[in-house]
Amino acid sequence: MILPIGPVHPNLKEPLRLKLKTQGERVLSAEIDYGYVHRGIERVMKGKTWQKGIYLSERVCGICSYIHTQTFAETFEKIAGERAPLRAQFLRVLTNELDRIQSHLLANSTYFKCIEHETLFMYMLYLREPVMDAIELLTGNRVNMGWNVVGGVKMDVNQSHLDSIQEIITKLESEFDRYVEMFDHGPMVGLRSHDVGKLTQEEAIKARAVGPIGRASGLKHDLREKHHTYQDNFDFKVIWRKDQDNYARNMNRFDEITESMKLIKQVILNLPEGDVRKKINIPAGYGEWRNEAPRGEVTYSIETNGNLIKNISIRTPSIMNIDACAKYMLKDVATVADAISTYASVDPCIACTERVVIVDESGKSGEYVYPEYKLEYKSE
Amino acid sequence: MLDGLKDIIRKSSIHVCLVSTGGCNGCDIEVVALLSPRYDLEQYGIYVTNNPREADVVLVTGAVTEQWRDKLERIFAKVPDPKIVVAIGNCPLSGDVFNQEGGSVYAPVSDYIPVDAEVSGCPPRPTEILAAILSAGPDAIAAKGRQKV
Amino acid sequence: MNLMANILLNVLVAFLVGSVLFGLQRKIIARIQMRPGPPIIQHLLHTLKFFIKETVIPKTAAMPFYIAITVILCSIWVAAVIVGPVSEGSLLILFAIFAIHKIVEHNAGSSSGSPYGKLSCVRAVFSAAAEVPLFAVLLIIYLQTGTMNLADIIAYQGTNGALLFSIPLAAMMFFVLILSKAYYYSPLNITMGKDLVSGFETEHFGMLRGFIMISESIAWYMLLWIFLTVFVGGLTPIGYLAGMIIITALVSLIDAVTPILNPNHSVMTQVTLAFVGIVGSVLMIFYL
Amino acid sequence: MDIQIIYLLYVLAFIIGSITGLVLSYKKYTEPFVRKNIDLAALILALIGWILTINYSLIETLIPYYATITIGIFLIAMVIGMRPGYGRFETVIGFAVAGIIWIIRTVLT
Amino acid sequence: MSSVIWYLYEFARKSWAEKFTAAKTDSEIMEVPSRFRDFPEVRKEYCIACGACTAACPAPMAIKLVRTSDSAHEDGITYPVINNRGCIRCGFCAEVCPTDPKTLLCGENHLIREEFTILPVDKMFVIDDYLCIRCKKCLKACSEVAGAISEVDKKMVIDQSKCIGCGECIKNCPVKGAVKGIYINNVEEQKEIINMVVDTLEARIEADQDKIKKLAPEEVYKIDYPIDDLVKKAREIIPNDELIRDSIEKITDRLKMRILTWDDEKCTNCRLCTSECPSGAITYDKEKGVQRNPDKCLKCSICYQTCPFGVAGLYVARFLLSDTSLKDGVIQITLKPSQLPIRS
Repeated sequence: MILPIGPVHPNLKEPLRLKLKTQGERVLSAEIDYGYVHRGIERVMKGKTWQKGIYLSERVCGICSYIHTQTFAETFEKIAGERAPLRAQFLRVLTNELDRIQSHLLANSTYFKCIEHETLFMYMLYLREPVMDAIELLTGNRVNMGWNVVGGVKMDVNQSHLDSIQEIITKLESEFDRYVEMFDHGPMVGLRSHDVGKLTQEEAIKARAVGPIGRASGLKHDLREKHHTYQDNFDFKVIWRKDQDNYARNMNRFDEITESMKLIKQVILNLPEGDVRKKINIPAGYGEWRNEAPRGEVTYSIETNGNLIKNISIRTPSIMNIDACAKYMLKDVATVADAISTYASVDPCIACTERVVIVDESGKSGEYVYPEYKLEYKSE
Repeated sequence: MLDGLKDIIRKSSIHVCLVSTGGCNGCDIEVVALLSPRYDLEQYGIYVTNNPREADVVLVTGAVTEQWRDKLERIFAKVPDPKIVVAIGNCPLSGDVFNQEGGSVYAPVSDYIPVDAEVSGCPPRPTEILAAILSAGPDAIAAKGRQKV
Repeated sequence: MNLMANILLNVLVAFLVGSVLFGLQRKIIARIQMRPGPPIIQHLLHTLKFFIKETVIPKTAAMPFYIAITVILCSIWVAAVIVGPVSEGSLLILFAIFAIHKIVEHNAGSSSGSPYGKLSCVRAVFSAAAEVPLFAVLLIIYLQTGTMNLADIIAYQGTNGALLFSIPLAAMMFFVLILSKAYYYSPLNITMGKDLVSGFETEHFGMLRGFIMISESIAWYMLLWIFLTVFVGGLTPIGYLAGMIIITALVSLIDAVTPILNPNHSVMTQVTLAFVGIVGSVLMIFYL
Repeated sequence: MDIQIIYLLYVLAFIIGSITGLVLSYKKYTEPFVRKNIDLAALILALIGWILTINYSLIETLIPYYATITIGIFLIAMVIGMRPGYGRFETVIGFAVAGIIWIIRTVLT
Repeated sequence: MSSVIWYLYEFARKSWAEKFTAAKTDSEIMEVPSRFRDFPEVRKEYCIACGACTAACPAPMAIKLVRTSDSAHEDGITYPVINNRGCIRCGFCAEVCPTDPKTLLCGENHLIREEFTILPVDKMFVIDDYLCIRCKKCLKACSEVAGAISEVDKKMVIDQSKCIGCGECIKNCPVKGAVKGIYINNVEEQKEIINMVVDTLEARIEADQDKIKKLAPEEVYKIDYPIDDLVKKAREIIPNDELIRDSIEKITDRLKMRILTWDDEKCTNCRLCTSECPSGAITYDKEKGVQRNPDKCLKCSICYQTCPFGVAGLYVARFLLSDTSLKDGVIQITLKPSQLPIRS
């Protein structure tokens, strides 16, 4: 029997069709239909000035909207061969980590909703709201922040903002561990999470899984390590695990939240004085930049004539992760319930995923995957 | 008298089906945030079940993409009467930034299904959604219920 | 007062109290989640609302069954009320009714033609193994009291003390059964998992859903009533109410702190508990 | 009167009272959040309701006890059934006052 | 069920118990932080109708400039109107608004300094009325973006104050060259480049005059000219590769260079041409016979059409800068005898 999940389904917050091939309760294989959210934003961006483009880029995805603007700005900075002022770089780290926290909390809450543990779902959202407050306080908006510009960030912060963010983070830190314990040690939650949806290291490499999904399968790969701001100024360690199942993916996200909180504290402690924005003259040229989004790595490649965006291509992490999910995790799963929770554990972001649709002559649409793309993994 | 009773029941018990027809999903997660303990949509008797078969309110978030053009109408047809449609965010209202040259969206939603209430913003804050739903939703659904005999 | 009026009265009370108890269940879960939660009468309002919604029969429905199943569901639980509070008849009939309820779940799932309903039907068949404890409970009660009649059981408890204390493992088995019938996020209620949208009632909506919800409310009231009657004994109405509220609160506490188990685990849990319950009870009856 | 009809009356009074309370409180408070102050009308209703329900024997000579309790439960339900977030303190205060009266009454007599 | 135990620790806490008994929605949910960017607030009286906000707005239908009708006493005022259904609350319009005090307010106005203010266009777009076929595709494309193109007296006209330089009109134009994007800055340098390119190409062709003269009427003569040479020369004028490439492309696209050859041997000194020549480039001298001064020549082809002996030869040179030719780094020059009829 083919069991269609979605596009409108209680456990999906974004439209997507998951076709589960089932035999009784056992899921044999899965197939994923994309295309419900494809809006062609890259084509909208073409021919616009970068000032407009940066607002469009954050509408690629609403959950990780921040990292898109940062990558967009940093691509342009790379084309210009300059960097934002140090204070701006620090503020970018601050916002990025706040965004990562809220995204991971949302991802885990979705997972808990899918295993129908509503209490933890609510607790995750309860933890998430203050973080959203912090983001709103800092940037002026909850979701699409409009905070980055090429050459820095828009607004400066003052001490009172930093104090309230510090307060929120301290409170979060004091409460956070308890809820992690509930997930970590709860036997019933464990029953649903341990050894479900395995993605081995080889499979992860084959499917090019990135982000927490790859890291939970033993791929120590975090682009923040290579980012100049993190490299020069911050001290953090890459979280990765070897257990490869749903539990590992969620735990990995929880641990990353802890790491992000440490980073935020470092930012607040070491925030340098100075300008938050500088004028950057952008020459014509082509540039590419990769950043670690909450879900993995996001790549922007932009060709510009100095002012207008001539060509832009965005590559987001979810496409590989969902692919890994459909190909490897959802093969021979014991029950439909587990299949859906496995899907949720991948933290799919459909709005991110639906980037390029190539329509061939027969009118069939398919997802375009960059064939020559290489990933650098450190496997240990 | 009977109408009054029906109104009361319709106003105080609302099932919601969230249909995301292609946006940046910022609005979707703001609706999810509405379920959080801070806002708690359920205390107003509004349950987000995402099952069109039992829904009273269809929350549409998103400019209509190619795939949704026929599916949106089909989902709307599945919802039993009386039903209302609330458009959340700018995407269903005007197509937002996607509705320009190059974008493949077919906004607004009102071209496909009748929209009863709208919340603008990109995305609107949860409180804005909440206030709009509470001020417009129950009355609209009660009025819809009276039209159909 | 004639019998008809008595039945009607009891059914009405069962429905209203059952609905309010479901509402209470949701409220307690919500409070555990640190949020205000819906009003207690919310479940009742939902039920009433479905009666004033449009009823459309989907094309895929297997027609006579699709509607008949709601009628059957309603009537078996009305029958349960008649056997239970009204006439205090045989326990055997009540358990038979519960077995029929399982069949109704199958048919409601499969008759709608929706894939979710079908899978829910598969799960209902799957979890039929968990009905073993039901008959074990019956047997244990018979072994302990020597009767199947509710009135006799009440009388037995009047003299010998509550069965809850003499055969606690049977009570536990029955409690697990109650738990699996809880409406909101019960760990064992796999047929209603949200991954199947609304389980076997996905395609039943409008009036039909209203009847299903009424039956479920009555079922909940009846299960609690049976538990209290069989294991605690004849109580005053206030006692029944207090008992029901306590059990509902307990169930909602458990619902709130557990995820839904996946079908395999759920069945295994129930079977394991049944095994422990049966062996333990038999040992207790014969060796204590 | 048959005892079961009386219980049905109580249940109905509770449910109708709850719905009335819900509707009235939605009319009175339209904001999505909860104000902190105690609602005087609700407090009076709760007081009367709890006192009537618990101390029905006070006026048993005038009105049959089931009518008193039905009215009492209806009033209690109106307060309990208010919008989530409202009516909590009123209920507690009403119950406390009625309990004190009951204790005084039983102790004195 | 056993996970209940793991929750007991949580439930034993005071803050949880408080939440359990007194869970409610606080009024704080309605509070917005001071930096929150709501929909922009418009203060009509300060507006100078510069259109910066409309040009800057990334959403297509969020902002519109409207003008109230004139009354008897004073002119109507122009001001922006925000459409809430389109506005994405990015605050960019408030950022670019140049008036002081600001016409548009949106949250905390960010750092707005002179150097960050936006000039969204560096290209000016004009419609070549001569080539325009009035298909109105540009109008359609533009009305969705900026609404800068309108139809005035049956001609398509771009309103430069509204144009945001997106280039949509060029993309949609079916006629090559009917819409032109012109770099606004460095106009003098651009002129120099054009002159330089044309001169060099002409010189190159005329160097081959002898071969050209021998061409049969239908024969085609081809020359490849290395592009690097031109670029190198152009870089001395202005070191902007983008602009240079753009200019060269435009020149080679549309340039139809007339090449006039002069075969003295065939001349019989009939002097028919001297009177016809409009610029006086052809003169007659008793000693030297008929003489042509190439510097004065307009290449109008009158002499070619007049001369019965075929002294003047007219050839048309076309230039091609295609992808393949770019790969070789050359401009392909194609020379053909003109098909103009000769008056008899």
